[in-house]
Amino acid sequence: MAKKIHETPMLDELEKGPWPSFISGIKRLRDQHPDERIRGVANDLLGQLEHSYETRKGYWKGGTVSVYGYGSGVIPRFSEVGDAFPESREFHTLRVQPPAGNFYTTDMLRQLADSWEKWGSGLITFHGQTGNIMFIGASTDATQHFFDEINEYGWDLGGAGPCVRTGMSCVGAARCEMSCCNEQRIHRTLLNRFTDDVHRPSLPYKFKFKISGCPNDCVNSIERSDFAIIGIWRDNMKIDQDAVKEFIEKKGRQYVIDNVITRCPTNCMTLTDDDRIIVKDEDCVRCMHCLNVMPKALHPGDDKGVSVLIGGKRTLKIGDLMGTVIVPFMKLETEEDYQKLVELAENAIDFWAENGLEHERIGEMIERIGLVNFLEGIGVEPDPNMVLHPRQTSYVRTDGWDEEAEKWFRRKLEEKKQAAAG
Amino acid sequence: MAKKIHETPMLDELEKGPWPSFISGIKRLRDQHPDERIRGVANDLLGQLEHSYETRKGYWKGGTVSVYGYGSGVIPRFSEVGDAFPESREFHTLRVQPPAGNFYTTDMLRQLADSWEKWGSGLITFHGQTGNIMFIGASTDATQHFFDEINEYGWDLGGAGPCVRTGMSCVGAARCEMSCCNEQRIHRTLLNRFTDDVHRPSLPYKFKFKISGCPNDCVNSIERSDFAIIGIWRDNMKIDQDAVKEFIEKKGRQYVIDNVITRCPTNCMTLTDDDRIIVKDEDCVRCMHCLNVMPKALHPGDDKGVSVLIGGKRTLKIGDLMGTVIVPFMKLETEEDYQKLVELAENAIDFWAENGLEHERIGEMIERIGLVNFLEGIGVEPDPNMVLHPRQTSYVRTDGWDEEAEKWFRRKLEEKKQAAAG
Amino acid sequence: MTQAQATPRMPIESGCPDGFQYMHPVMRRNFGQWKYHEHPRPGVLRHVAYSGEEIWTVKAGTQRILDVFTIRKLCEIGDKYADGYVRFTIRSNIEFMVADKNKVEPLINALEEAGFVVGGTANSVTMISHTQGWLHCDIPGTDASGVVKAMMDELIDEFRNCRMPNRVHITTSCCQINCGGQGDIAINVQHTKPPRINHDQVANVCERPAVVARCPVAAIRPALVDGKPSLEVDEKKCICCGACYPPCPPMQINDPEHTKLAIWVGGNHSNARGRPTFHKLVAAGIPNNPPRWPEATAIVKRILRAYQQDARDWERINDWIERIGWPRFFELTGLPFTKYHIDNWRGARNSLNASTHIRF
Amino acid sequence: MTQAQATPRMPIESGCPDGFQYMHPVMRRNFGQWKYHEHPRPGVLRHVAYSGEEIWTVKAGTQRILDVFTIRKLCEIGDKYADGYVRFTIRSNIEFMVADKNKVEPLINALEEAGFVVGGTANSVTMISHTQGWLHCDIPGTDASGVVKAMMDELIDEFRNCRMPNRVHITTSCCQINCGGQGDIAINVQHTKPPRINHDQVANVCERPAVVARCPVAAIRPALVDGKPSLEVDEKKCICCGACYPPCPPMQINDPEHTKLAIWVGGNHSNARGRPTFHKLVAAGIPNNPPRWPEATAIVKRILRAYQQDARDWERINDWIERIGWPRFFELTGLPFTKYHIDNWRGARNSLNASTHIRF
Ligand code: SRM
Ligand code: SRM
Ligand code: SRM
Ligand code: SRM
Ligand code: SF4
Ligand code: SF4
Ligand code: SF4
Ligand code: SF4
Ligand code: SF4
Ligand code: SF4
Ligand code: SF4
Ligand code: SF4
Repeated sequence: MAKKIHETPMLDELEKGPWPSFISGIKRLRDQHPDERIRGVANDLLGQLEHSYETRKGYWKGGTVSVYGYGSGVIPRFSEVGDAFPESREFHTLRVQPPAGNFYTTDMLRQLADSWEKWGSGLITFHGQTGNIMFIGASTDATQHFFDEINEYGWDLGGAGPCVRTGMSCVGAARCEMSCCNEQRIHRTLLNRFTDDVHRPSLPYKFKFKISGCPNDCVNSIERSDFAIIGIWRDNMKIDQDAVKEFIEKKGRQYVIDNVITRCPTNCMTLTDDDRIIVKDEDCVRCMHCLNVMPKALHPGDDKGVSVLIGGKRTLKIGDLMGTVIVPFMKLETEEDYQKLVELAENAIDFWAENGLEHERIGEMIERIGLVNFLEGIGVEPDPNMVLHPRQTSYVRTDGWDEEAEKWFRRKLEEKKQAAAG
Repeated sequence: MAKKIHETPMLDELEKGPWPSFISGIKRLRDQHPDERIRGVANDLLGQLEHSYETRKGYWKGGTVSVYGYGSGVIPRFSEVGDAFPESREFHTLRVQPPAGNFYTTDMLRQLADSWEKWGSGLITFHGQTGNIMFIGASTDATQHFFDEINEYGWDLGGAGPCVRTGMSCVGAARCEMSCCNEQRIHRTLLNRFTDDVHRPSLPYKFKFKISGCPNDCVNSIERSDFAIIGIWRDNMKIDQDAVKEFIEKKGRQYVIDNVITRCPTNCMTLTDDDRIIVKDEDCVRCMHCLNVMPKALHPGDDKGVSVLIGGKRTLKIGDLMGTVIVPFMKLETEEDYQKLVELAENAIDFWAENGLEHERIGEMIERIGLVNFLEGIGVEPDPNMVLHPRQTSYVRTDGWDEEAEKWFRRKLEEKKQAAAG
Repeated sequence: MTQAQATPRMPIESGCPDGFQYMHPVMRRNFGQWKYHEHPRPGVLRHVAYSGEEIWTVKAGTQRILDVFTIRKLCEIGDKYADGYVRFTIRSNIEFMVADKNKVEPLINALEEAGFVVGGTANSVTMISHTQGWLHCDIPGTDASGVVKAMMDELIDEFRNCRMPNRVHITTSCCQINCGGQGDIAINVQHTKPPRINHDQVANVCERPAVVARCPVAAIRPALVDGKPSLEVDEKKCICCGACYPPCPPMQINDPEHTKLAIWVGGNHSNARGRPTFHKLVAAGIPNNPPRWPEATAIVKRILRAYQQDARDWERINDWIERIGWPRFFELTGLPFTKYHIDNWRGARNSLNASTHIRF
Repeated sequence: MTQAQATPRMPIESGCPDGFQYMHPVMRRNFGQWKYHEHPRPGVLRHVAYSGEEIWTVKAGTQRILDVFTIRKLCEIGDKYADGYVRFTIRSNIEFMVADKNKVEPLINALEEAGFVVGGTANSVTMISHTQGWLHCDIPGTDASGVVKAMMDELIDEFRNCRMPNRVHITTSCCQINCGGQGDIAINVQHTKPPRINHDQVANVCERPAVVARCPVAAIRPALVDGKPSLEVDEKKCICCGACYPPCPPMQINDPEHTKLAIWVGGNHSNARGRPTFHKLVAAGIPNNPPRWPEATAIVKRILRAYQQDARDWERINDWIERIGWPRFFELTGLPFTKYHIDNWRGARNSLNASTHIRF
């Protein structure tokens, strides 16, 4: 390499120790990559990073970069110390939507690496915290080229800015016995319905979908997404009593009592004297704990579907919010079922687009206007599963009580009729 | 009786049924009392009440009545329909402080009844919700006379208005094995320190003391008082294993498991195979449940004292508040111990008197200024027992962290030294 | 002392009297030295001291607002059948304390014969604590004493017996200020329409800045009405709390039709098992229907029946509901769940279900 | 396509790709038909379908920011020892899926030989999820990747083994916005001084109304400084959250000295046992000390040690602390409790102890 290699005494410290080192990876690009461009970018990137380590400050600033036709999907970065580190002066990230479930063949990984090597820095993250493949480090020019290339073989950008963001779904039904839904179909049905809203930011703020196959919520959807879809079942859990016995033989009764029976949050499990487990299913809240401990013996029921929670997000600007149950249960079997889910998402986004303030997430809006107003806005009836408990304060005007009560009784009657019919 | 007896068809309905009827009581006064004044008052009172029942509205209004030297203790009531019911036109209530613990001899009850018969309506309530003896129904003139009379033989008024109110304490040590403190001494020490503040309203708003001998809190002190003192112990609970065995013999093992062991909120109890109960006392939160179920076998420890919670109240104007732990534990044995408690109350009331808004209870002030500012205002150090959990939001400025940490370590060291010394 | 004096008499500021002087000698002797208690039958407690001495308590329900005849009757019974020592509980029940076991039975009989009701201990429905109502207060929407008398008539068997899973503490209050406090079950006034303003009176009776400051939702504005200073209420904001009425009676919140009753459940202020809890709204729009308020009593009985049938021993109402969940509470009691049950006051978010803990 | 075109190419808005095309055929065949899984050793899962087929997953930790060499290395191993199907977890661990049990051992060996770390399953400390830091973001106070690399060096044995009471999910974020989210343990930037304003730049770079609106405590006011429109900060109000910096970089919140790290514990987003919980502040004022941040790692290890020694099986960190109580958490970890631990943000009251549930 012709150019001077920046000294990186501090970063070198991060090559020590047994965990794989990202610094060593960048150095490999600097030292071993055949393409001089990449070697140069890696060198200056390390130089700037070392400078950050020494001064304890960051040196990137934003800007405007996008690909033709889209308003989002690229995070532009221009160096504030570009004169000292010119080759990584432009260092944008392309956010690319991964396949639902994050599956890859090695062939496809190689193909992506090849394209990125051609245009970018050679650094990729699988995945960012929102779930995008992050191709980190492209110049403004290269951005379009790289996108065009991978877009041709099936890849599209994710969101950035006030728009629908890239979704995330757990491995779920592809491998996991806990799964109560087709996470990938949900993921793709929703995201691809809102493609336009992913690419052209025009909402009050960001909006994230996340899908978990069961209440273990392996994608943190309740806390980290505006619209969480979580698989769940409605009938009794399935108990394989032979597997229960087997488990007890292996682990002992005390173990089952201490780790399963007494750990149920609603105390709805009994261990009989002849080593059977009895569950009072109407008290079970589907917390998953017992299934997690005894995955061979206990399984979700057959009447599967999803719960929907709306409004989760991290901390700005009113403090963290978790999603709230908006639909305690819905089936997702037929095309119409999926259509209903899509409509719910449309209604939520539309109502928020109209009523949200600038830079206000949907959860913050709900907090501001109250859950009931939101429910009325999207046409969903109140349900006791939406609350931990009814109101504690008498500060409410109840003049429509009788009509609302009437509605409830009518709905319950309707449900009974439907149950009898179905 | 010369005058016309008001018809009371609606009230008459409340003479039906087996529960003792207050209407029958008032009618007895109207029909059987030797004093014509009382008969007349009772008649018009019933007349006005019947009018309320018919029109579903109240007809009393307030005013200003007090006894000489005091600004509070009388709830004045003037009738808005006094022309129709002239003899109960003035119908004030005197709030009289009961003895700590609400004890009476029949002799004293009779004496009070005699005095009240002389001056008032003949209706008394033991007690109002705050704990006062309520002598209901005196004319403005009679108020002073009645007070003078009972004041001579040991009775004093309670509070009304923005002042320290009458206190309340449970039966406690006088009869109850759960008691961890001398409720009556605490009650009288505090209340009689603030006599001036009881009689002369000059605080931002009302201020109530309540004292319970143990966490069962039989006087609802956490929710209904500004300053709750609750007995508690710090060492291990006392277990009489013979009584445990006896209990199990009588009730069965399953009963103990289902009603004691599994109902402990921190799961800190074990029932051994040989029918002993083992408690992991460092996990026990002194909830009282197991002691309540097995009062013969389980008892509070020996190292007794009290917890103090500040800020409870009912609903106006920000919604209900419960008291917050301000002192997790303090001994109350020596005169100095009691003095410390009095000082704490003085500091709290002084700080609130200076910083509370008009009509703002101390709990509302704490809510407004934040617990930490209140603690600093009254000179109490923070303790993890004051919170359910540390903060969840990063919206805080922590620039004094090191000094605060230092303070904590110094305090802990001090405590250790004291423990070693003591 | 019966004549008004020239120089008025100065009060003796004796404050809170010492209870020891009125305490049964056995209790005085064993103060702080009690070992355990038993509950031989409803209405009776037996406390045993470490010294071996014991005190028997017999508890009886009364009408709270006692006329002097009733007081004398109670004293008479106390003298004749007990040792002449009594106390009143926080729920206005009277307790007779006797040292001699043999006095218990006659005492009970005498009380019952005189029309008092023995019971209210342990896992019974004890006396409903309540407030002043139309008999004395200046702001009541109903008559707590009347509601309670009518209700106790129907709950008397649950006072006399201990057939509930745990203690049941009911309260009744006659306005939304709720002096009766929270309870396992609380029957409270709930206004449903904003105050109508009697503009003629405002200028005279009302401290206008004070009442404006009192409103929790800032719905009151000063206004000129017919050229006179008065107030106006933003009816869209007003939550009908009634807080404006005490400082400003012309803001008439009470209404023969629109002042309703509401029922709340799950307030529990002991620290037993869980931490103290607030009560929660379950039913509103209940007619304020004197003289016997049958609709309110019916709902209370429905809740008690469900609790009695479904709860486990030692579960208070809040414990029970926490275990079975609110959906099942509404199912078991047949009460409707409406939008009014969903909180929208400050901090409402803490009451929302941010989990998939769902009941089917 | 390598040349810029005259009329620009329109994107194909294909959105989220179908994962089935990249899925191992055994998984495709048994989609939604899985019966149970086992955990034969750290880093390995065996999932068995109702059909009887099974799939083995081998999980390895990497450096998250992968260079193409590393990617090719992983692909090579995948081709040689596995079936060529991989996926990445939400924590950027790579998973190899193989149908044949016999491939598992050689695969593990190959991964370890190439410097990857097999583990991270079940009750281990899995990879720390983290954010961009000084490498890419425009607002970072530290370098998440660096903190994590240094920390994982010391936690590697807990990644390789399953010796914790339950899963441990750690996150690290480089500013208070906290893109890394909550965690059992979260290491986050915590600023301690209000932003210094570079007044010269404000007029050019900053949308002033937007930044004024962004401040959660309304501490920012428009102001004229040296005659030019700028901003000023009420330092008594400012809570140093840094929210003003992204929309207005002249409001310099980052500071080599006063930008500190803080540690939070008890965030748990699963619904297992209890409902999802937020994490809570336990330590702050930790020096932001590159290149290896030893102070932060030391505290994390101290917390992990206490958890490991004291918690019961299946207790996540939040479950454990809930059982033992916060006083004991501070005792066991030796961390100080200060006034900063007491919440003062909206709804703070919900975090106060309104009970006598007290730990001694
Ligand atoms: C790249 C990523 C961190 C990472 O290294 O993984 C990231 C990076 C940024 N986040 Fe984030 N966030 C990332 C996931 C998250 C998450 C996690 C999630 O999505 O599950 C959250 C919390 C969940 C949520 O949505 O609240 C998150 C909450 C934020 C917020 C706070 C939003 C709020 O309402 O509280 C901001 C600030 C904002 O939007 O104003 C933010 C802003 C940013 C910006 C755009 C900072 C800025 O304003 O310039 C960062 C760009 C960094 C860069 O240079 O690439 N980022 N951010 C993650 C996205 C990668 C991806 O697309 O896959
Ligand atoms: C692979 C992954 C999903 C994915 O689509 O990528 C996954 C996969 C599984 N999770 Fe998970 N979880 C994964 C992230 C999570 C997360 C999110 C996170 O890590 O940020 C959570 C919730 C986060 C939280 O709790 O705060 C999560 C909470 C659980 C739980 C609930 C644990 C608990 O008791 O609280 C279980 C149940 C269990 O442990 O048996 C679980 C169980 C499982 C099982 C056993 C499900 C199964 O039968 O296959 C999988 C075992 C994986 C393993 O490595 O042990 N998974 N799991 C994620 C692996 C991340 C990693 O590399 O370590
Ligand atoms: C007499 C009285 C105290 C007083 O100074 O007046 C009292 C006395 C006793 N209470 Fe109480 N409690 C009394 C009001 C209360 C209250 C307040 C109230 O009623 O409004 C509470 C808290 C209110 C709440 O929970 O919301 C109260 C919560 C308890 C508890 C906790 C119950 C629980 O499981 O939640 C116990 C423990 C128990 O039941 O064994 C208890 C236990 C007891 C014991 C067994 C204590 C003892 O060993 O002597 C006493 C039995 C009385 C009985 O009649 O069964 N007492 N007790 C009060 C009787 C009121 C009445 O007439 O019915
Ligand atoms: C008499 C009594 C009800 C009863 O029948 O037992 C009562 C009656 C009144 N209360 Fe009360 N309160 C009574 C105990 C309570 C309690 C219970 C307690 O003290 O444990 C509370 C709830 C606890 C608390 O302090 O918050 C209570 C909370 C209120 C409030 C609301 C205060 C708040 O901050 O939320 C008011 C309104 C006010 O003060 O502005 C109030 C106001 C009133 C007034 C003075 C109404 C008024 O402004 O004119 C009532 C006078 C009625 C009358 O004509 O006698 N009363 N009040 C109780 C006092 C008797 C006694 O002295 O023993
Ligand atoms: S969320 Fe449930 S279904 Fe999805 S991977 Fe986790 S455990 Fe399996
Ligand atoms: S899933 Fe949870 S709530 Fe249901 S039985 Fe199992 S442990 Fe209990
Ligand atoms: S509060 Fe405790 S000490 Fe007082 S009476 Fe109730 S149970 Fe006894
Ligand atoms: S007092 Fe409560 S916390 Fe303590 S052991 Fe008994 S039941 Fe458990
Ligand atoms: S509840 Fe209301 S109406 Fe009843 S006594 Fe209290 S303040 Fe008066
Ligand atoms: S009723 Fe309450 S909300 Fe309505 S105006 Fe009066 S104080 Fe305000
Ligand atoms: S946590 Fe802050 S600094 Fe780090 S990537 Fe997210 S926005 Fe940027
Ligand atoms: S750091 Fe936060 S609180 Fe301080 S001025 Fe900026 S936005 Fe406001």
